Amino acid sequence: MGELFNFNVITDNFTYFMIGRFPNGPLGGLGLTIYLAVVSCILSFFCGLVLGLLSLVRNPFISYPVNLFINIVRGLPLLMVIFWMYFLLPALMGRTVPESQTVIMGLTLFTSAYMSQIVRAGIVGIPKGQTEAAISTGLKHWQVMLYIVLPQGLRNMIPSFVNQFVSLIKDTSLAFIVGVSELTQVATQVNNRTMAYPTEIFIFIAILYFFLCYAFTSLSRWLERRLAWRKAI
Amino acid sequence: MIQFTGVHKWFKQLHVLNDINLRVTPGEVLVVCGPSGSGKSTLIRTINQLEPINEGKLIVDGMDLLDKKTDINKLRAEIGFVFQQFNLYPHLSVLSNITLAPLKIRKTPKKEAEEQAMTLLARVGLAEKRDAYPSQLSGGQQQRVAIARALAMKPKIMLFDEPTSALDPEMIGEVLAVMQDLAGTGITMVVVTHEMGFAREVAHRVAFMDHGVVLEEAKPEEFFRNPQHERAQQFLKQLLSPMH
Amino acid sequence: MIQFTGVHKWFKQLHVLNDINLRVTPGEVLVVCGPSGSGKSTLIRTINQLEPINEGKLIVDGMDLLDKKTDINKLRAEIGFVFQQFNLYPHLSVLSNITLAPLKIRKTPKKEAEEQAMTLLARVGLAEKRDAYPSQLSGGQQQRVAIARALAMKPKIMLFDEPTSALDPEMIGEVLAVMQDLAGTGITMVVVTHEMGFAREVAHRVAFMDHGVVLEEAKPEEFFRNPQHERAQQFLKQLLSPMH
Amino acid sequence: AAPPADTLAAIKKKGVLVAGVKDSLPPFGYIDEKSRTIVGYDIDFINAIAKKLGVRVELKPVTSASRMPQLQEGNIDIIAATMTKNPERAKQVDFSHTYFFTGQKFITKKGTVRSLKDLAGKKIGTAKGSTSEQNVKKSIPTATVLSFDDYPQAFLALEQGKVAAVTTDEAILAGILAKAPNKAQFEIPNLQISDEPYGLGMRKGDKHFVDFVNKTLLQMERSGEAKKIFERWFGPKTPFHLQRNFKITANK
Amino acid sequence: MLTYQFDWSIVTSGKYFEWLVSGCKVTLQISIVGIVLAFIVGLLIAVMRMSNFRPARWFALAYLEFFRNTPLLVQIFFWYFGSYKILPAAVNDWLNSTNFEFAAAVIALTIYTSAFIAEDIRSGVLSIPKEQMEAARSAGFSFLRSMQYIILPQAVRITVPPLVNQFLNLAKNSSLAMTIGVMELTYQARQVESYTFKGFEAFTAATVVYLALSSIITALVHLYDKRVLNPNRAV
Ligand SMILES: Nc1ncnc2c1ncn2[C@@H]1O[C@H](COP(=O)(O)OP(=O)(O)OP(=O)(O)O)[C@@H](O)[C@H]1O
Ligand SMILES: Nc1ncnc2c1ncn2[C@@H]1O[C@H](COP(=O)(O)OP(=O)(O)OP(=O)(O)O)[C@@H](O)[C@H]1O
Ligand SMILES: [Mg+2]
Ligand SMILES: [Mg+2]
Repeated sequence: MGELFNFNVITDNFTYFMIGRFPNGPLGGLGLTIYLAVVSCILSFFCGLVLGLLSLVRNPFISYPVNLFINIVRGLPLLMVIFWMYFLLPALMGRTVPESQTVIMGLTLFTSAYMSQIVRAGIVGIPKGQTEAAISTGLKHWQVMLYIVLPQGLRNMIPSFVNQFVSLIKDTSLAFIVGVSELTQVATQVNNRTMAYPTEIFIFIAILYFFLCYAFTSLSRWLERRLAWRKAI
Repeated sequence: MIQFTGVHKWFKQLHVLNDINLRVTPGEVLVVCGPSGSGKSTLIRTINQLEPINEGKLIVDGMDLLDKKTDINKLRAEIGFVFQQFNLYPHLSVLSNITLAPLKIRKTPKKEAEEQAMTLLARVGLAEKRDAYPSQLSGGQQQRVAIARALAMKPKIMLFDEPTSALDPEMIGEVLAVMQDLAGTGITMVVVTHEMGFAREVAHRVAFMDHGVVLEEAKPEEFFRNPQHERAQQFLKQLLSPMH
Repeated sequence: MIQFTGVHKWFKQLHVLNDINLRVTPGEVLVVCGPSGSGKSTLIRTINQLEPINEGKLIVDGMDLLDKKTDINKLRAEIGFVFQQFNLYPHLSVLSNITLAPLKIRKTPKKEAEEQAMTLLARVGLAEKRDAYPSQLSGGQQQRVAIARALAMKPKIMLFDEPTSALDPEMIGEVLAVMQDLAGTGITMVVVTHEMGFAREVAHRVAFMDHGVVLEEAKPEEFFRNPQHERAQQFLKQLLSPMH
Repeated sequence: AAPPADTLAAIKKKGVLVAGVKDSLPPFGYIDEKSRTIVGYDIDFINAIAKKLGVRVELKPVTSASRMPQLQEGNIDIIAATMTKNPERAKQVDFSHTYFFTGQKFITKKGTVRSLKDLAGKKIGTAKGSTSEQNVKKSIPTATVLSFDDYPQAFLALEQGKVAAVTTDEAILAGILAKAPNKAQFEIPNLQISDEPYGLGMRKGDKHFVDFVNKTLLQMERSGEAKKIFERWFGPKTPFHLQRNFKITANK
Repeated sequence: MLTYQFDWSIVTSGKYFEWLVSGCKVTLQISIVGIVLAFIVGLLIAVMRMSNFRPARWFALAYLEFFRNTPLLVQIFFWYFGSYKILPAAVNDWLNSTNFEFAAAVIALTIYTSAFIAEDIRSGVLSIPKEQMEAARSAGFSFLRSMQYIILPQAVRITVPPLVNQFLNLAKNSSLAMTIGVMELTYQARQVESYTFKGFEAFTAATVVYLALSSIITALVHLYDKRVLNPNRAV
């Protein structure tokens, strides 16, 4: 096996790992990974919020289909969801959809289902006494939700949201499958081109992912400690 | 002010309120007592319809609670409710806890609402805590803020559901003092409590419940000296001297 | 039986036990009282080393707790501990809650352990609950089972940490009755409690604590009639008449 | 999706030709390490067509599995991704004249394979959705075919001994071998299992566009430009040293 | 899409149906082997994480953090392609003579999932009120005995639902094995698509299978919740 490791392959292609073909071509590599994760995260936060609220609506004609949808998505591998988007999006939107958008939609759809569960748990976790106290002062239902339940619930949910974001960062690696040149794809490309340093390349990107995710995991833990309501006796 | 006529309520099979007939006149302080599970909380919660009733008639402040046309939110704004567990909003400061409902429901101007809130805080002895958060207060202080919050809507009726039973013995006194002070202002009050000292000194009338039935209604002096019902005798004996 | 000599304990900066000197003789019933946060629980928990002490000497049943050679598990088996929150094992039936320690530690044969357990259950008035699970019992019943569980190891000393303060008023009596009965058997008991009726009637001695210091030690009749320390006077006043 | 009925007009209108190409298959299409852009044999043909049309080129990396759906959904206008012409595919897309000709062979560790029998019962690597995968299943039914996302990955598996051979078109194999770090250990035995004419793929029934592309290809052959492109990527100055044993003609 | 001709027969019979069935089998195989291994490894790591022996605790912590914070796909590639340089030649030869694609997928899934399982087990144990430990110690039980008789029996009940959830995740994540040529369900669905261009039918079939799998597992958890986490028993 000769010289065991040769990390020149990393230094030689460093720019490519970081930003792909940018600015000569589209953004790729780590930059695209972060872009995909951030955009999907923002979108799925709002979708998840809406889904979560709808899933708690008393009217079964609304909550039942919403819950069914959430459960179906949660029952599927992300890979399947991405393949579905790949097929259905162009049909639904009546126009061509770039792969990176396909992946963003897939990640958003998938993650919204999980976000909705976080929202749900956050809302259900607010003690009944809070709602009762608010109702007793004469606040209407939507006011109770807006002024009392959501502010407390969202704050309680922040650590889970951050954790979900970490999952998203990891999940963007599946964009590889449909040929979006994010970090994993770029790594395989370099691996394919050089064909001699798979160990070096995969260790390198694993470490890249690790630092990125670990930073957010730590943030979530820190927030969890910071944001915990001190128990009201 | 409050008039129960043949009120019944069931939780599934459980008959929690059984033919309640009870009248509270304006300015009256009624203490409700009775053993655990007897339906006291349920009774008091029907008054602002936190629990709907199944049968009978319930008139509060001239409005029929079973009438579909009654605006329940408006009625609730006229009734202050103080819970056993305080239920202050942990994400709002003491001041905001008190001003939230006046601002959002009564549309009171902010300045006025805050002035009122400060008057109330002074009255419960917590003026200096205006910017504190609930978690920074002791239980007794939280409960006094909860009373101030209920009073901020200038209610005609105040309901208390065991307001001192989650408190350490040392803090009970401060909350009872505020309640006694309040009773002196002539507001209508219904209080569920085990504090027989309070009942004896402040209540105009005591109602004793067991198994969803109001077994006895009497002036406090009569009730304590000479309870009519056997169950009430037992209850008082246990409560006043836990040893024998 | 229990001997504290110059015992100190800190939690970080906080000096929770400050030069404790206390002696409990065999068969004695000591009640410890004092305001919230004064160190009562910590004191009683040092006796079976749920809290290790930082300084001083603590001899329990002839064994030095600071001595490395003391088998702390063996000592604990000789000391029954009853918690405020009962702490029954939720996954075990009432009977198994009681027999677990005798079976596993004393290696008592199963039949014998169960017979003993039934005797104890009968003594606390719960023989018919042998197969129930803790969550199916009321608070008072759970606490009585907890006492039976502690007694199952035939301890020489029983420690109680506010055994009635998590209970509804009606249930306090039944637990205190069991404890009074127990005191009659001549076992050594240390009881942290606010139940002054119990202290007056059952205790041989009362210790009053504040800020980690034992301020006063006296016979109950003396302590209640004429507390020496100002803090104790205040405390008793508040406790006995919460209204004024 | 709504792919345009007349692609030629649509391309002219939007001013850009979107081509699906391979991005890690030297020398057909791969990312140049220095410029970080896609270059190669396929790309040169696309550039020539775009130049003729007077439009810009946009290159989209595709895989063997994704190129057909991409075309059908209108994400790309043309496939220039080493696609073999075969009747089954011809039902789905229209092919141009053959612009590259090769045959499917194997790459193996030196001296391990003399005949197809030597591969019986072995693992053979190839790429998902390729014709190579389907051909080898027919010619060596006892072999286990492992499909990777791309050929270099399959070759890596060969290097690490995870498969006994990698099969695909000779031109590709030659390309892989040329780039391999330890090429001396490998060889391409003379075992051909199929002919592999490559065509550019376009949407079915898009006659204007197909005619235009074919016309352009024939012109390139006449002008010698096609030969020049071949020499640039496969000629003596390259590591491949392939002979150009075909010409672009109208009968294929 | 408007012109798309549905042809469900290809996924309900014939060659392509057989492909899908064999894909299901492989998915189930990976899942079952993975679940068993991941549980064992996860338990081991959880115990190490809670032990008093520092090197064990640190190893467990590093293991948890690293494998939970890197994408599974990268881990799969690493074990399949990247492990080659690290392992001795003899081991590589042996691995290559076996069904190493399958093994690499199982190894990656096991390690990835075990890190999550370990955390679930640990938080199950931590969720038992510390007073339970105190009560047990007060009765004279040692630390390990208290764990054995009091803490773990309670923790296991609480941990089962999140644990099953992880098992479900593992089953779903097994789809990533397709990237190294393991012919599981998603791989076969994709094969059917590229041979027949009938992606809609192929993916519908695979979707139904995945949903059935997760519905069954979820239903089992609900049953467990009702039966074992009966409100009359656990607090
Ligand atoms: N939401 C509910 N659903 C079903 N049963 C209920 C509900 N709320 C209360 N109950 C039952 O109704 C009965 C009366 O309850 P209630 O809370 O009114 O009693 P209480 O007199 O206030 O008791 P306590 O002194 O313990 O507060 C009890 O048996 C209780 O278990
Ligand atoms: N020089 C090369 N080096 C490495 N890989 C190449 C090279 N040339 C082409 N390839 C790859 O090999 C494949 C060519 O065979 P391909 O897989 O396209 O066969 P294919 O997809 O079945 O084509 P076809 O299926 O039409 O035969 C393409 O995927 C292409 O990306
Ligand atoms: Mg109540
Ligand atoms: Mg205490």
